[in-house]
Amino acid sequence: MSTLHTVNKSPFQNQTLISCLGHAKAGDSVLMIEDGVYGAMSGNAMSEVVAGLGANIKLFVLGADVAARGIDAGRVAEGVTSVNYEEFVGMAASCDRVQNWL
Amino acid sequence: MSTLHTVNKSPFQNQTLISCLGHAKAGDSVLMIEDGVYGAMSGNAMSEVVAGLGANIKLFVLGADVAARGIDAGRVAEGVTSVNYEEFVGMAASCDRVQNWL
Amino acid sequence: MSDVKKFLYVNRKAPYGTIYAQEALEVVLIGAAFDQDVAMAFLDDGVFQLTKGQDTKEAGLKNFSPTFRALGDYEVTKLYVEQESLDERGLTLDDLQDIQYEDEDDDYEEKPSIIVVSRAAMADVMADQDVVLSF
Amino acid sequence: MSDVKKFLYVNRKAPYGTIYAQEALEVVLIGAAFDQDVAMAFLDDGVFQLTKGQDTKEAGLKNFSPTFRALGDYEVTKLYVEQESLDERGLTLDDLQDIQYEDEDDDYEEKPSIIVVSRAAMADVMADQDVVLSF
Amino acid sequence: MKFGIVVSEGPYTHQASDSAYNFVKAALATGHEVSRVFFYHDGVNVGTRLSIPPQDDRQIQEQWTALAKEHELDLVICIAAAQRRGLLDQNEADRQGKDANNIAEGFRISGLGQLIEMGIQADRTITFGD
Amino acid sequence: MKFGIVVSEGPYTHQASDSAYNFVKAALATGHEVSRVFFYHDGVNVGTRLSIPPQDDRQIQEQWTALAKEHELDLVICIAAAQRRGLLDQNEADRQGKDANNIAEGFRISGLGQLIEMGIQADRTITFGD
Repeated sequence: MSTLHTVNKSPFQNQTLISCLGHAKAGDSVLMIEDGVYGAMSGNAMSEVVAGLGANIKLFVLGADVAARGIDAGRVAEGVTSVNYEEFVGMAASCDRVQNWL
Repeated sequence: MSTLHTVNKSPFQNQTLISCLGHAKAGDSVLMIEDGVYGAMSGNAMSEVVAGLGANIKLFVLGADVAARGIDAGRVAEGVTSVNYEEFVGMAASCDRVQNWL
Repeated sequence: MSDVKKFLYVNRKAPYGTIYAQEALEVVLIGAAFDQDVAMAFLDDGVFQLTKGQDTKEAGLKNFSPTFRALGDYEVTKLYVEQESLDERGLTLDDLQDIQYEDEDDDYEEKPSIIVVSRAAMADVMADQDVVLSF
Repeated sequence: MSDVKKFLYVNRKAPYGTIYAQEALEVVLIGAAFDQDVAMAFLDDGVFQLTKGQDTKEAGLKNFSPTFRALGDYEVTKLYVEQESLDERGLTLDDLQDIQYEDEDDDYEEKPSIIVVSRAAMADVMADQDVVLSF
Repeated sequence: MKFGIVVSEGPYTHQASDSAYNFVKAALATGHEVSRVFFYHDGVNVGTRLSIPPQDDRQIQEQWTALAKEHELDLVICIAAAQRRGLLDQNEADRQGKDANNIAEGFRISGLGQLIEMGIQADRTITFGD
Repeated sequence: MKFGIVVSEGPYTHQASDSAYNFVKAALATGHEVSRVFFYHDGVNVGTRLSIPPQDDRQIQEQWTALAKEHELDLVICIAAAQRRGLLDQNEADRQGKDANNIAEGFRISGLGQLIEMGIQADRTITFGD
C-alpha cells in the first residue's frame, strides 16, 4: 500500500514540498512537477532539507519540466530519479492512490 | 522618501512577507492585507521572525481582512496598527510610492 | 473493491484570499449524496478555515463559515484537524467553531465533528483513502 | 516631477508554472516605447526566469526566454539580479543567459545588461523608483 | 486502468491544464483509459471557444477539443464554477437570460456530482491545479 | 491625488478584485481621483457579463459597472491578456472571426500602453494581485 504524491510549487517560495515530505510515509513516492522541480536541484539552500525529509521516500522529478526551466540534468540531486510522462502514468497506476499537493 | 509595501500572502505558506521585510527600508510601512493578515498575529511560529525583521519598519494590518478571518483584534501583535480602507488610501497618498509584494 | 470508497477532502489553504476553501465545501456537500465514506482534512493554513467569529461584512465577501456547522446534517462528521498546524499558528481548539453532529446510532446524541490529530496520525488518515481530492 | 518617470518591473516568480513572467515581459516591451527610465528587478524565484538552456518542447509550452536577449534592442538595459537570491538557489551568473545591449553612447560597444546586486543594493534600487509594477 | 482527471486552473495562467493534457495523452498512449476530465475552479476557463492565443503559442482549448474527438473523452465543466466565471452553453444562457454562450466543442457542462461519480468509477483520481 | 489601479486576478477565485474595489471606493469617498483601473492577467475576467454568481454572494462585475457609471471610471481590459483568456468586445469578435462577445457594460478593451500611460499620469500606482 503506497501513495504517489505530486508537488508543483517551488520550495524556495512555498511550504508545500516540506508539508508533503512531512506527511509521506516510508516507501511512498514523491514526484516533483511544474515549479516543484526546483526542489530536486542539488547545491542550494533547500537541498539538505529535502534530502533529510525525503530519506525514506522515493524522490522523482518530471524531466520535461526540468528541461523547460533550464536546469541541467547534472544539477538534479543524487537520489532523485528523472521520469517522463509515460513513467508518471505508470507510477500513478502502480501505486494505490495519488495525492496532489497544491 | 518612504515606501508603502503591501503583502497579501500567509507567511506560514509563502516566503513573500519575509522577502518584503528583508527589502523594506527603515521608516517604510508594510501593510498586511488579504491572507497576509496572518503575519500580524501574535503568539505563533512566525511572530518573532516578523517582529525581528520589522523592528525598524512600521507594521500595519487591514482590519476588514482581520475580521473576515475570525482573528480577534486582541490577537494582533503589539506594534502592528490596524487600519481601515480609508486609512490605507491615506497611507498610499502620503508615501512616495507603493510596492505590492505578490 | 467494495461499492463504498473512502474519500478525503484535503484543505491546506486559508479562506477568503482564494476561493479553494469555499469551492471545496461545495464539492463536499454535493458528494454527501453519494453514500461514500467521507472525511475532511485540515492542515497547514487550512486550519484557518475553521476559526470562529469570521465577519466578512467590511471586506465585502461572502461568509461561508456557517456551512461548516451544517456538515453534520449531510452526514459529514469526520473533520481531521492537525495539531502541529494549529500549534504553529498559535491556535487551539477554542479558536475553532464548535462543529457537531447528531449520532443516529447513539440516540441522536450531539458529538463533536472535529478530531484533532497529530501529523503522524494525519499521515495515517491520508494513507488509508481510496480518493484524495486536494483544494 | 519631470516628464520621465522611473519604472521598475519586479519579478519574483519562477517561469512556466505561472504566466506572470511571460506577461511581465509583454508589459516591458510595450512600455519601452514610452521613453521612460526603465529597469527590471529579479529576486527570489524570479532569478530562475533568466537561466540559459530552457527547452520547453517536451513540456509543450512556449519558450519565451529568448525575449530577454532582445530587451537591449528595446533599450531595456538594466536587469538587476539579486546575489542572495542566486546563492540560495545554487545559481551563479554562469547559469544565466548572456544578455547584452549595444551602448550607443559608447560606439555601440556590447555591454552586459545583467547587474548583480546585493539585497541591500536591491532595496536601494526599489526605493529609488516612481512606479513599481510587480509580477 | 481507468484514470479520472481534475483540472483546477485556467489555461495559460497556470501550467496545470498543460500538465493534465500531457498526462492524459501519455495515459492513452500507454493503453490506459481516461474515464473523464473534470474542470473545476478556474479550470472551467479551459473550455471557452472565444480565446485567441498568440499564433506562435500552443492552442490549449483546441488541443483538448481535438484530443476529445480522437479518443471520445468526456470533458466536463462544473456548472457551479462555470456560472461564477461566465462560462455558458446555449442551454444555460437560455435558462439564465444571457445573450451569448462561449463553450467550445467537445466540452459539456454538468454538475459537481460528475466529479464524485468520476472518483467512484476511476481507479485513480489525479488533480492538476495550483 | 490621482490613483492608478491594477487588478491582476480574476473575480471570486482571488480576493484581489474585491480589495481593489474597496480601495477605489475608499479613495473616491475621501476626495481622491482614480484615473484608471487596468485589468491584466486573469484580472480581465472581471469584465465578463456572462457570469452568474450565486444570488447570496456579491456581484463583482455589477459592482464595478455601477461604480464606473457613478464616477465615470475608466475600466480598461488589456487586449493581449483578454485574447488569451477569451474576453472579447464586438469589435474584437468581428476582427477575429468569433461569433460572440462577452464584455460587460462599463469596461473597454485596449492595449498595454494604457497601463504604462496610467503609471506615468497617476501619482501612485497600486496593484492588487496574487
